[in-house]
Amino acid sequence: MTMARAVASRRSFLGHSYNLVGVIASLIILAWTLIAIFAPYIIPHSIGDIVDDDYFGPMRQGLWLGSDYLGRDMLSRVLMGARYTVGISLAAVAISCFSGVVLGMIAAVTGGWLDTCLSRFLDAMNSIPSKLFGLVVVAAVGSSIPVLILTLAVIYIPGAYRFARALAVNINTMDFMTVARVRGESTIYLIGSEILPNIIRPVLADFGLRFVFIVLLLSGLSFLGLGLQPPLADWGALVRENIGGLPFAAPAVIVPSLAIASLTISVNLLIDNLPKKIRDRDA
Amino acid sequence: MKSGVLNLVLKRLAITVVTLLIVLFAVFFATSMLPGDTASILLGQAATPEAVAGLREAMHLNDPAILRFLRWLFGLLHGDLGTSYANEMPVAQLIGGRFVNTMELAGITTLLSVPLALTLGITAAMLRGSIYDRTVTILSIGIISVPEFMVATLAVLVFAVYLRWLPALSSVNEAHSLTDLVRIYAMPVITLTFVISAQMIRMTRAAVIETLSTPYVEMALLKGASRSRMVLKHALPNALGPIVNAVALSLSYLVGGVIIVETIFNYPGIAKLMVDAVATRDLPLIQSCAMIFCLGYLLLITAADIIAIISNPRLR
Amino acid sequence: MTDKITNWTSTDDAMVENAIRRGASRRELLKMLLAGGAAVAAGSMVLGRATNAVAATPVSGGTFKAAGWSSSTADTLDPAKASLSTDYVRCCSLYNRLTFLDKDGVTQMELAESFDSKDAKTWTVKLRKGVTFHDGKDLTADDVVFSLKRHLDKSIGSKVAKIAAQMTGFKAVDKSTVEITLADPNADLPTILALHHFMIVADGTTDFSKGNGTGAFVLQTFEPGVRSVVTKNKNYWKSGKPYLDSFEFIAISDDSARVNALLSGDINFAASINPRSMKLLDSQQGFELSKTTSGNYTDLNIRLDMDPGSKADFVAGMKYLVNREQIVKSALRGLGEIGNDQPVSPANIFHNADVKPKAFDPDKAKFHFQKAGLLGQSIPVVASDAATSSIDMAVIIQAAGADIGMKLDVQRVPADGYWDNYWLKAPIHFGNINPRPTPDILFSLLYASSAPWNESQYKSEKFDKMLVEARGSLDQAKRKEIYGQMQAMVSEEAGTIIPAYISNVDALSSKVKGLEANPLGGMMGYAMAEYLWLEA
Amino acid sequence: MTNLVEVRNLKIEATTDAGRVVEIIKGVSLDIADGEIIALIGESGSGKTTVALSLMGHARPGCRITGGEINVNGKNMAALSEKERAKLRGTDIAYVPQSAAASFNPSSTIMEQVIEVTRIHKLMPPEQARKRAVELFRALSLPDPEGIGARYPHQVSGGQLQRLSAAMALIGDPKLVIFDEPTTALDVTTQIDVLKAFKSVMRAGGIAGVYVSHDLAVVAQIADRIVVLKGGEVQETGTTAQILSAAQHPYTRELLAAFEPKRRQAQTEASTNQLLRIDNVTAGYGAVRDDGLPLIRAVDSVSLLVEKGRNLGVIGESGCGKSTLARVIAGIHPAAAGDIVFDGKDLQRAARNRSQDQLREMQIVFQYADTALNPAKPVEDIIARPLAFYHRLDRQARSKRVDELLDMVRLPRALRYRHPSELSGGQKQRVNFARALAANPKLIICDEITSALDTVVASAVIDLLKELQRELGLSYIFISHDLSVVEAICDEIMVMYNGERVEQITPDKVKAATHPYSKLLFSSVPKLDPTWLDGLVRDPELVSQYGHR
Repeated sequence: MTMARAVASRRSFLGHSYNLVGVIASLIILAWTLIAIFAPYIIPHSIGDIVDDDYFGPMRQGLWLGSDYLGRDMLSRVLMGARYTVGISLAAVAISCFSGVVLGMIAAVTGGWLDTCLSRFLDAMNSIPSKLFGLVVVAAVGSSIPVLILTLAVIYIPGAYRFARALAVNINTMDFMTVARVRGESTIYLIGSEILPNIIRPVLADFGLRFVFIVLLLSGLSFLGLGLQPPLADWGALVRENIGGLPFAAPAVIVPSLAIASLTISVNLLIDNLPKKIRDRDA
Repeated sequence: MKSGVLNLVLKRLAITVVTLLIVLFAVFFATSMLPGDTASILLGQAATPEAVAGLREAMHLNDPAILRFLRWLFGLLHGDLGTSYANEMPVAQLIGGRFVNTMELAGITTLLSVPLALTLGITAAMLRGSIYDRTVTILSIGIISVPEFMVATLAVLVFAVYLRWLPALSSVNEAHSLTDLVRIYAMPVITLTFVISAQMIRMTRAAVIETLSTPYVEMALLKGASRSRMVLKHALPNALGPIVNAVALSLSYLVGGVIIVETIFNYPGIAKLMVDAVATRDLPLIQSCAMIFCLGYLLLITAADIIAIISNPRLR
Repeated sequence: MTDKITNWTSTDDAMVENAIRRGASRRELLKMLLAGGAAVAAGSMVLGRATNAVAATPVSGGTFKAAGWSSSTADTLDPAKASLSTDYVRCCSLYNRLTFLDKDGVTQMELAESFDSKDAKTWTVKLRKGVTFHDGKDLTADDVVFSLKRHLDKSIGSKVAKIAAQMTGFKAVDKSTVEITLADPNADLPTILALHHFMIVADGTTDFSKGNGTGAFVLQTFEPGVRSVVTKNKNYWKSGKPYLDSFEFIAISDDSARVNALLSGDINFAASINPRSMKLLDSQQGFELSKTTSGNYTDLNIRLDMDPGSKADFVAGMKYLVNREQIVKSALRGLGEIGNDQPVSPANIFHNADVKPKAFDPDKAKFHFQKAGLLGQSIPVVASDAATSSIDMAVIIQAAGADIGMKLDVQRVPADGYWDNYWLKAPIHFGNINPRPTPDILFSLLYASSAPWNESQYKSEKFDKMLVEARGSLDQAKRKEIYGQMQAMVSEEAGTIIPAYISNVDALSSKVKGLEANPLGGMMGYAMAEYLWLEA
Repeated sequence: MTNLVEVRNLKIEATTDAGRVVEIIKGVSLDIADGEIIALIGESGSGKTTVALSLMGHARPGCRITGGEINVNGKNMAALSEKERAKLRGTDIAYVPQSAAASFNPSSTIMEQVIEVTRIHKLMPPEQARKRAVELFRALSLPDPEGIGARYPHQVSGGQLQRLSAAMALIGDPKLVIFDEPTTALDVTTQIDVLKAFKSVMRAGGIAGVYVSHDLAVVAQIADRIVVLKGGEVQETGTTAQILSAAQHPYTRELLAAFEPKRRQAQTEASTNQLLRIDNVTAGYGAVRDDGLPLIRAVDSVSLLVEKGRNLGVIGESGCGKSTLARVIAGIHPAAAGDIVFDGKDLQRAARNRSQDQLREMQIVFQYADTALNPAKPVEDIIARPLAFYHRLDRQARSKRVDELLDMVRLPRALRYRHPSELSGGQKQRVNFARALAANPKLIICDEITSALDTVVASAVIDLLKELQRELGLSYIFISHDLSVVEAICDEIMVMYNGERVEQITPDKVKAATHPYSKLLFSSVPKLDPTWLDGLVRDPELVSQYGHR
């Protein structure tokens, strides 16, 4: 293999090859994640503090991102917003993907009436519009972080289930599944050791996509007033509460919008540019 | 062959009914969990126990909820959607006009977005890797990543408040001419097109690209077929299944998912009606709206399945 | 705040607020009217050219489009069931009452020609002649008896059933004379009947979807929760009125959508504007704001019979923790006036100006919290969109608490079911009280030991005695003194913190003329459609 | 320019996952005269298909023609623009794909696809094209030449599709047709028909051809000259007779040698112990009828016997039920009726009801190592799993045993860290086999395990199997459609047809088969003799009775 030469736009590392867009996208995601983790230690003001006499104040020294509709420091609110947006969405997507994927794999492996019942039921759940579902739940039990996480998770379980089941059904027809079955392996082994490693990449891509949907749905719920309790606010709620500042292009509304877009676009780009495993190692 | 399709349609219809029942029961239980009932909501701050009891009595809300639900279900068999608790109008009458509005908005959006999305998706797949393809891909990622209320609010500010080209409200009743119609529907339709097209573009592009790598497309290439012939005659008919499925899923959003657009443009559709119904705990109305959303979704999915089957001779 | 609303003073404010938001029905509107006469001073302030234009000559014609803020499928054209501002606006355009209140709060005859009584117990009402319903039927005594009597029928679900209960006998003496008998004497019956719920409908009506009344407009379209269109009643008995050819009333619940619709020219009038939107309205030409301040307030209630309110030091600490200036400035965007923890607003003649609002003093607050032993504990505070601005207020108080180590856990709960489930019930919660015309009503409703809405469970025998004493006295000076003392007691002893009296702002196109204040509420006591005209 | 095709110093590069560029064709040159059929022969990965496709100016995605000339009919395909190439494709040069089933667009009728070339190049009006197609169908001896065009690809059998794809190639009157392993996926009885049809049409039209294959015997029947490729380079070129009789290059010799595998030395001492006996087993698919049997019977009252240390071969064409039989024995597809006795004990019909030891002692190895090995796991995990599962070996013992097993199947120990996708086909099949061995089985059911392998590799695998049997005292049930493979390893051969056992004979008596179907089957296996196909005379009655495809 003496002819080998690297192609400029892709680099390899640890047996995977990366491209520039994917690297930039993952850096943005990493940055927001770090902010989400360390936000309480780096915010200049408490998010409830009213520090500006004006509202929708412009960017200036001390208030780097201006002030919001109550005169609170926007920088602090956006940084803390990352915590809620990223945290809630991540928790919700983790729950929904975990449950959906496990159920999907079980349905595919087991088949029969369990598969039929699960598929029917989750399909029915899927037909309820997500925002209206959120509305009913929040009206019923009030809005809190656990309720939001669970609601968002439940909304996206059917999708994750469908996706994982379709993948798992394909894997299930493979001969190695038959070999494992004839060996006498349990369902847990079949789904955990035989199927999961084969669908993990598309499942992760789906995880990312679903994360984006959840971020958007969370901001949609916030827009409808079903989001977090004040003074906590995720980015969607920040956009919502400051939308009055849009006509003046107030940073209070522009910045959280950009934050949402930067996160969702990065995740999407990362999915499209996931590192590829290099398969042609030299012998 | 024909009886196969017929059988399939019948089977799908049976599944639809079962799914519908599941949803209706789920909605019923969810609604039963809501705090307060129509009587206490209507009385608001003055909801003293005596007042609530009196109104409840007057509104016949004293029967057990499950009984009222079953009664409503039974009425449904006769095509009767029941009577609204909140204002004693027949639910059918309350929903009627709004249903037409929702369908109009959904229909016009479909007419605009589906051809647009399919064209963009297919052309991007044809010119895979080109600047055009990258532009379409980046744009669709961008659009998919922006919350719809941002798109809608910005559109209102720019086109209605500053430029004054379009009305800020979509008052469907004032459409007297085609120009009116275009002006009224322009913004909500564009916003919704933004929301639903991106996913369709991505799915279409992916499906076409996948079929483009099949041996029969290579075979067409080796017959000397042009790029457009390979895509349109060979790849597209076989990618139809996943594409139609993606279209159906996107369109199902237009039935119940447009609450934000309805709110911002004050468009009287059924999503907002259901929100109002939840606010007043108006069970028959909630059930009827939920049924419409569910039916819309199921019909679209079923239609997509049937189209996929008809388009594929192996499944016919 | 803005140029357009600085040219009026607080002395112009009256206690009747124009926004009987969410529905005056809940507030037993009657009680607000009991004082009547002079007690109900001019309630609102109309700004800019709209004020001057009152003198201009009205022009006939045109379509007036207004947007309200409430949208509900429970919208109704049955006056007895009317509960939201949208219902009042619609009913006012379709029906008439026996009496109505003019801009000075004076009771005027509408469908009645006269109200007479010797003992204030039995009343004889003479009806105006030649009045017809939209369907052509003449107005008769039977219609009036029917309209009033139905409030007593439980199955109707009337919002004023309690108030109507004092009317025990109805008799159609002849075609145009009605006799009403009361359980106890009440000289204010004519004012009571000016309440929106006592609109006169045709005898025997069960289906109200036609809106068949005697009013200035005829119903054309009515879609609950969406809109209504009414057109000019050509046979209206008030000559020359209405000026408008048609009037469309739309429900736009989203604040910014309502403002945007006004700015884009889709509507001429947007009721109840969010302070956040005022900056935008300022920047645009051709619009005006109309502001009203009255006794409406959102208060923080600490129940004295429950923890932590049972510790007096906690309540005292909270009163120092509330930064009233900041609440007016930030939460209300300047559209309000600082309150002093008692319900009688400065607009009321009985207001005691000596009861000063507590200054914001975190140190004192901290001292009291420490004394109560609650510093550092997490105290839940329930707020909701149902109580205007309560969430913003809660956030401000919460932030102040955080600075001194007092952890307040703001729980935002849904507006739906708030009054049923949280108000009066949670240990610390927000309430919202609409204006009442006299201290007597406010105190008996909210602070007497037996008060149905005793928000903080304040109990004082002395207070109860004073209340009875003032009610029975005819000596105005003595009443003022007693009410003054009672205000001081409430301010110091009760657990209700009233940081500010809230103003309401409507926005309208400069083309809309004829808008005046009315003590019955905004939009000219919801009856603006009959009086407004559009500049050509 | 005397030759129709002159390829000079052709170089093609491919880009790998890692972005490395590898030269896969390293300067190939070859000539084809008018009307001449040459064969490109070599193992998979030798570049034979790549070279063939380059004659059409086509390189698969990821590949690029980087050097050399490809002169076809006087035009250098390498230098033409894509548009100019498209003009020649279908008219001057046509292509017959390896898998016709995959190369027909499933959503369009056969006729539409056959005459598409005439539409693309506007060669003739559709009506005329249809007539011409029907003529070709007839020339290719397709059944129902008038009606077959109206069908969809899935309604037609594989052998017919292969001939239809030849019609598709021929309709544009090409000067050169490229056959890309067109008969590899077909049964032997069908292969003959297809080969005959191809040969007669090509001969009649005087059309030049390139026949890509790894099967020397097939190539021998149709090609004038043979080009042997390996590693992207031409190893040897010669006339068919030269190559068959006097091959120069060692690789060519290896190919020839692999074609005649050494017979297994017959088991001298006749074993008396029966290992597996099945009696009147019936299994199938579809709804269960009143008598408890399935509607469609894939295996119909089959009985067989396997003795310890001896091998049973099951042979038959695709769809005869031989694979279902394997699955029935393994319990994957529970039988509807009949008994299975293994090692003296009655076996439950379904695998999940059998004991762990019973499962362990009978292992099954599948045809496609690609799907039989979990692509997400490294080789060591795959082989170690039965060790942990059946033998409860600890980590160290497992690791040691994995090395031993790799040694046993003649794989370098370093391969244990690789994933299946990083192995060659033969290596994968050895891992597949090692996993079965890991269980310490008494019986291994081999379901077509050499069918997906090149001749040379397959023969090496067979040798390995024989060796292991000697060392471990195993028994095999060897299921295959390839007589030479079965002959090489089995003590008994059972012929299946249509779900039934038609005959059981020993390998040395193959020539003396009694059942007519066995006769047809055995006589259809191509010989390394260029005259075999032309000289083959088959009983038309037999063909019409059993050659149903």
